Amino acid sequence: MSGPTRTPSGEETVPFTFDGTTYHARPGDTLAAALLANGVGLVGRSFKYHRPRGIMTAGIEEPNALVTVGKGGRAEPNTRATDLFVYPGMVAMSQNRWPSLSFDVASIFGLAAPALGAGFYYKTFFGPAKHWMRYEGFIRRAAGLGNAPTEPDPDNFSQRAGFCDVLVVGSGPAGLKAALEAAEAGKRVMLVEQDSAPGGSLLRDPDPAIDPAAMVDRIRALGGEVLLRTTASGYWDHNFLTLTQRLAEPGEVPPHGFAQRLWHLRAGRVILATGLIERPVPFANNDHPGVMLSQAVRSYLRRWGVLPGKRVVIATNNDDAYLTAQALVEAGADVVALLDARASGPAAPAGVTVYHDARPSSVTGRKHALRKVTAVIGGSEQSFDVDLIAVSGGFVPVSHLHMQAGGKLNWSEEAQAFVPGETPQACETIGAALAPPPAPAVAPAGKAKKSFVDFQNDVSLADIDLAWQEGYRSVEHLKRYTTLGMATDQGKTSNMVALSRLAEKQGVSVPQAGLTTFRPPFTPVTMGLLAGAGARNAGAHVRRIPLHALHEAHDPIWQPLGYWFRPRAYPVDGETLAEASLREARTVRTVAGLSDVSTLGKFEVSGPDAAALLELVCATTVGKLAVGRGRYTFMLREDGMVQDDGTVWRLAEDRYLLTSSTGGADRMAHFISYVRNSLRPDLKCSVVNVQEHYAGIALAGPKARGILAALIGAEPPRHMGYAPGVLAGVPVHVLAASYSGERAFEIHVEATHADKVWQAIEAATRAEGGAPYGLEAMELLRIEKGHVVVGGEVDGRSTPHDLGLGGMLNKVGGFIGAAGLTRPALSGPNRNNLVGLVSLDGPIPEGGMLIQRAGQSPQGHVTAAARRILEGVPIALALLQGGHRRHGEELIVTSPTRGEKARVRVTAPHFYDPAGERYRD
Amino acid sequence: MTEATSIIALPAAPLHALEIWSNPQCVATRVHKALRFALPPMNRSAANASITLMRFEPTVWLAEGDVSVLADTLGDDGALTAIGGGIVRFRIAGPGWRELLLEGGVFDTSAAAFPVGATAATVIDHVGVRLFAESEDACIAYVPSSYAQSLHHFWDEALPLLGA
Amino acid sequence: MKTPYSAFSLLRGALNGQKHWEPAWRDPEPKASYDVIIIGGGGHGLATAYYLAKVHGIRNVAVLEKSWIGGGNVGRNTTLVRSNYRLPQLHNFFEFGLKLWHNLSDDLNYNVMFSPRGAMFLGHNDGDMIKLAERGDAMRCDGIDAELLTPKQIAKIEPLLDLSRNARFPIDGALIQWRAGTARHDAVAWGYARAADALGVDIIQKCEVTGFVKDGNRITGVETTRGRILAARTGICVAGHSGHVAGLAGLRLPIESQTLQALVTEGVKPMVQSVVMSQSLHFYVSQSDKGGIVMGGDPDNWPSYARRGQPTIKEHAIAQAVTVMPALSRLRMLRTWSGVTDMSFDGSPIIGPSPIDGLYLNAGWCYGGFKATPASGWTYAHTLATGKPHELNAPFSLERFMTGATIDETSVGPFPNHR
Amino acid sequence: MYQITCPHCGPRAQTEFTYERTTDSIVDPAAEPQTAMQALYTRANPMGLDDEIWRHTYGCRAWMVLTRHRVTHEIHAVKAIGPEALP
Repeated sequence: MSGPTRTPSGEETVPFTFDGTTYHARPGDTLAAALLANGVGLVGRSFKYHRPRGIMTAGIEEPNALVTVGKGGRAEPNTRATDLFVYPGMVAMSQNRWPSLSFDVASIFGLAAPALGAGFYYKTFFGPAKHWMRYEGFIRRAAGLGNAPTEPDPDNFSQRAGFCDVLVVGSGPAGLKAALEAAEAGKRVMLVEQDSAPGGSLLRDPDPAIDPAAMVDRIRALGGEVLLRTTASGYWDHNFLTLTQRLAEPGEVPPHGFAQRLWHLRAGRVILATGLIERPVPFANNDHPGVMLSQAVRSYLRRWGVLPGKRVVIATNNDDAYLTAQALVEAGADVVALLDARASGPAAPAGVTVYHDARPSSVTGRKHALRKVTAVIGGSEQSFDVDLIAVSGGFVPVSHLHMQAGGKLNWSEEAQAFVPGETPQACETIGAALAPPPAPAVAPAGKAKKSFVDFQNDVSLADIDLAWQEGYRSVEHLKRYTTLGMATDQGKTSNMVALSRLAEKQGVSVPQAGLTTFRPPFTPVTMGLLAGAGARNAGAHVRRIPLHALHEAHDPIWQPLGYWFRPRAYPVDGETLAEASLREARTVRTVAGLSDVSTLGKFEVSGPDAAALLELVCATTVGKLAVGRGRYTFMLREDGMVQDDGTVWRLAEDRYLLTSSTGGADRMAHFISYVRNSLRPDLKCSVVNVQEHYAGIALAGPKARGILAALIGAEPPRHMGYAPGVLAGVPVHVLAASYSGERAFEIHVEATHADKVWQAIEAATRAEGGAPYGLEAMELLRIEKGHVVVGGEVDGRSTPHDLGLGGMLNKVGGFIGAAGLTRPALSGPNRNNLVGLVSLDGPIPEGGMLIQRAGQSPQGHVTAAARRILEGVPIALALLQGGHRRHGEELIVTSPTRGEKARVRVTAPHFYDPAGERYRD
Repeated sequence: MTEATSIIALPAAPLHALEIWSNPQCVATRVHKALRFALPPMNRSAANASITLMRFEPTVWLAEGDVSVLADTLGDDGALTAIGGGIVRFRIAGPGWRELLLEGGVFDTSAAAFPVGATAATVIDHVGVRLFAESEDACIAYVPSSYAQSLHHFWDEALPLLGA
Repeated sequence: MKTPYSAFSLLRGALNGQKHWEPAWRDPEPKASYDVIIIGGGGHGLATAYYLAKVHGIRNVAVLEKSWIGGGNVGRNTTLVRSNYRLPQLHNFFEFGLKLWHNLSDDLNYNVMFSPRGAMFLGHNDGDMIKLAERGDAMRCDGIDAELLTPKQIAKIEPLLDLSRNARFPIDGALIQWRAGTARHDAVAWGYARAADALGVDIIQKCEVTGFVKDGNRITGVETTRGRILAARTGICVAGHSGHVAGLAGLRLPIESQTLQALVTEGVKPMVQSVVMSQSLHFYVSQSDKGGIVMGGDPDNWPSYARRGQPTIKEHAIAQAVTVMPALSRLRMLRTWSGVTDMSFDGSPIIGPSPIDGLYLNAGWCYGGFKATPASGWTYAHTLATGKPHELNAPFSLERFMTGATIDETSVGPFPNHR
Repeated sequence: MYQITCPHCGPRAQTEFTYERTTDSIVDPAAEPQTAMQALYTRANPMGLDDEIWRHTYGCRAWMVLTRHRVTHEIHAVKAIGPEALP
């Protein structure tokens, strides 16, 4: 093809580039239309053999004309030129070719095709796996299509909930009518159309009686929503659909920063007016540029005014292609022949010679342009010189969404097509998809080897035959063995052609041969769109603590902890993390420190039955607590393993405060709610999650008591006591709990006033020589003290006994997990028990394995390692098989991944003040 | 859109969870007498000059305002627990609030499904929020404090999309 | 004797139009009885049959498949093969399998495209890194390869990961198992089927088991849609549907079925070299030889036998993957699929005798069954041949749930949906 | 994504709900250990209807029993559980 194929010219105002050459398009052109108008027929290369490919269709089913569009982080590989509307400055590049589209070195794969049939790779490349990887490297580089961008995506993607009474998919004549009727009946209507203009088949075959634009206006005036460039891509349970809406074209800079929108839509009823896709015709070299679907030819002619060829052969098995002949004749093209596979057909347009019982058997070309069609007419061959062949092998109803909805298909023998039947959901199909035109089965005439079925993946009739020969006979085996239908067009043009061949091989009808499942998405969906706003945060917002800004002023090292960010240490004078945390821990041991513990799980439990609920939830006794007292507690899963720990406080006669770990707070909230609502709905009690209501500040150290006494103007409670107070004019709860091993308090204050309280405590603490401490110092302190931590020693596989907490269990039982604990394996002698380790040489690698001698399987592992805070001796906590009875034993901690080792002695897990004298009065 | 939609964080307010665990009918009668309005049904609100009650849960009402008069009416059948420290209130005002709340959401905010005076607890961009349709022109969102800044940012980014 | 697969034979085919290949497996009628019946023609079932014939010389074996072979989870996974587990019972089992994987193509004379390209767990903070070191140390002490990587080393392998410090989930390092990788999943089923068939195993497709033949507390065969078939020993091997089939024999298992979704993008030129997983997030990504990015996440968190997942679950996994590897943003999700997974109540499989004589169980693989295929087949074949578990599957007994000897790698406890 | 008709809130998106367990796996804290472990560790896991406890976790936080089909995902019935509440 050469020279302008579009008349009149002069309206080409939209500049774009393809492979570096600048062209001009008309507004409303697809890239495919614009390329054809500019005489560009070669657009891409196939996946396997790198065969030259042109434009075969005018829609989303296009297998061949794929380009990369856009620049930088906006570049979208594998974009169909037929589903891409040209915008000013658009940059499109062909793919899968080197060094250029017209001269692609890898097209030599085509020469080796006889050895590279379906599944060839299963039969060769043996030897060690390393060898395969070398071949694989070649295959990987030759495969793939476009390149992924390497820069971050600059755009946002919107995700939005949608609701309607009636969703209509497709704005062809049937869809427009249905949507308008529903809108007129007062329904909440949504009409979606994947194209940039409403009308569907009317864009190709206009009907003067139907004005799509006017109908859209009318629907909108009635309150209906009409979304163009919007594809219903997934149909899920309970009439939930995902729609993808383009707010900008691929690669285009979007107006509001959002490139696309994903609709999460719940529809009362769904009407599918999705129309038909034309079926190609298998013959030798049917993948050549210049082989085009008949309706696509009509689209280019009538919608875009582009004449895709001047000397044309039409090959068909149905009446629809006669309309194409008519359109071509009207446009001044020379329709050299109309090959009708049937014995008879309708009247042909004047001047067009119709051949009946005629099928194309091969085409040939030169320099990627079509030259000749050879056909079998009756019993003899005849050739035609052409630059285009328009083919129609019948029509396939677009039943993808119907199938996704769980719908059944009925077989139409006269149309050789599956037609949507019943669905289990509130969904129906209307319009052309229900009535594909009659189109009889036609036996292919050309050589099977070069008669392509799946164009992009280069699957030919011969590949299907080979799969059959080798026993891959179920349609799923066929698909997987040949890769048929696995390309980016998802088999939209290949599926029925392949099924027909399979049925022919099996000697059965097509429905007996089977059908593969259609699953979402209908057309491929951008990953960034599916990620939505979560693409920047993994779908997990950072949770900020109430005093975030106040800490920020200290420029701390922040620590992500689950979703939370907490200060890890407050370095001064260029300290490292280790130096700062050691200084902070020493300050706590010798003076006092304050720390933010706001993220602790906190639950207020009130009512006459509050204690009864807590005795179910907690594995320790709770009921006997006096008002104003608290105790350490832990909670078990139903299998007997410790799931969390914390403290429980009796604030008043019938009001308790239960704390849990930060990471376990959400889980505990759910667990307590389950126990209360599912097991004991009869209890008179209320459980309220107050985790965020209260900010928590820990004040610890030998001077903590004095500092706090001065701040609240009263004697603070003694160890494990509770008292309300007022600090800096703000009401607070003071809990005398020690995590650090020092005399310590937790001050809980309504989060909105926490800054005043923190500032007062910090000032008073600093005045005494103390300082704030972060999570890392807290970790050093608790390791030395031997307190377990959820996610460390409490690893979901440990019983209370394993952790040395067995003595605290409620002897009466009745708590959640009591039954699970009775199982024999939970009390064996070789369970992993919590122990302490003292180094006999260097630092102990955290996470390292405990062994007696090299080469042995591990007997335990280090859960947390530190140094004695004042003495500097490396210590650790560990879980060790039979550890409770192994105190005094010498072992090796080894970490092969870090090349570290230490000799250690097993001890009790309490290195600091084991009797707890420092926090007692 | 001519009028702009805006998101404003409101000053902290006294908020309590009012839970009734037994004899709900008797408590309802006592509360009605004390407040001179009935406890609102599920996903509705009711108010007088000093207090608004919003029912988000079968046995729990969110009480905004002065709860002193309520404490005595509960007896052994329920309790009040302060929760205001953990919640940031946003007023989303303007003609686009219903549309904005569909962004990242799963809940139908149309006037038919969520009329003025209604309340609903739902999820927006992975965050559990409670909504109160204050008027045709404004909605109050009760957001966990820890997520408030992130969600505010999310809404700000989505504002240009309204009507687009 | 079948024509062996080789490059030479392929080239010969190039001259004769590949006309010399026979069917990869026969399509026999079921016999009245067998020594062993395996219910389920998936990867595990076919591997079991192969090793029964090859290792134990038991060739009078039938594999009964209700549909077409390889259509269950072996054809629906994300093709990952690794042995990098923390707990010794698991890593020893999977390592035995990994060794079989390394020679599987030669052993079966079928290229399963096992590609040991390395599988890495990313760590996003110090806590993650210590857990990764712990996992790696546990593996190394038991002779399994594992290596810690610094962000710089990661950048050389996967330059498209977001390695910036201000990332939402910054990457502090990784634990890589170089001998891990991917394989062509369908080829595994077909390769085992072809090799088992060659040794005399009957692979019977479209044959659904509808009940068991019982003699007291002994199972002596099965009722099928193609008639009664007797056997001295019957092995259930129907991942995803174990609860259902065991239910036909009157057993209640510690299993709930859940849907696990996966997806693949359109093909692009090589961009992901290894297998990337995360310690804190729940996604895994690799690139197929055809260029598609294959990824998955956690199963849908409630029971289902429908091979139909929910979109928001997938979207969440994609959000995690795109956050960590922003270059995925403009690729397009091409295909999605789902499998039904047996979620056991400690996250580990069950392989061994059942409480009913003559009936054996291979179940509960959660979402980790594909990589286990050779080891599962090997040890299950041993169990079916000898009536006793192999030392590697001895810990994975059904009794462990009642005795408390559970093997809880992920510490989730008895409810898989509580993760 | 399912639409679950919450007994308190009406039809809502599944995203707001979490699955907890089947009703036959409720472990009675007062049960004998053997009975408790049977409940905890065995399931019918039917390819059909089962009674499941769900919670409207990100909505009204209430608990309910869904009778749901494990293959079709059809929800046949929803029943509220928990303390007595006002209508």
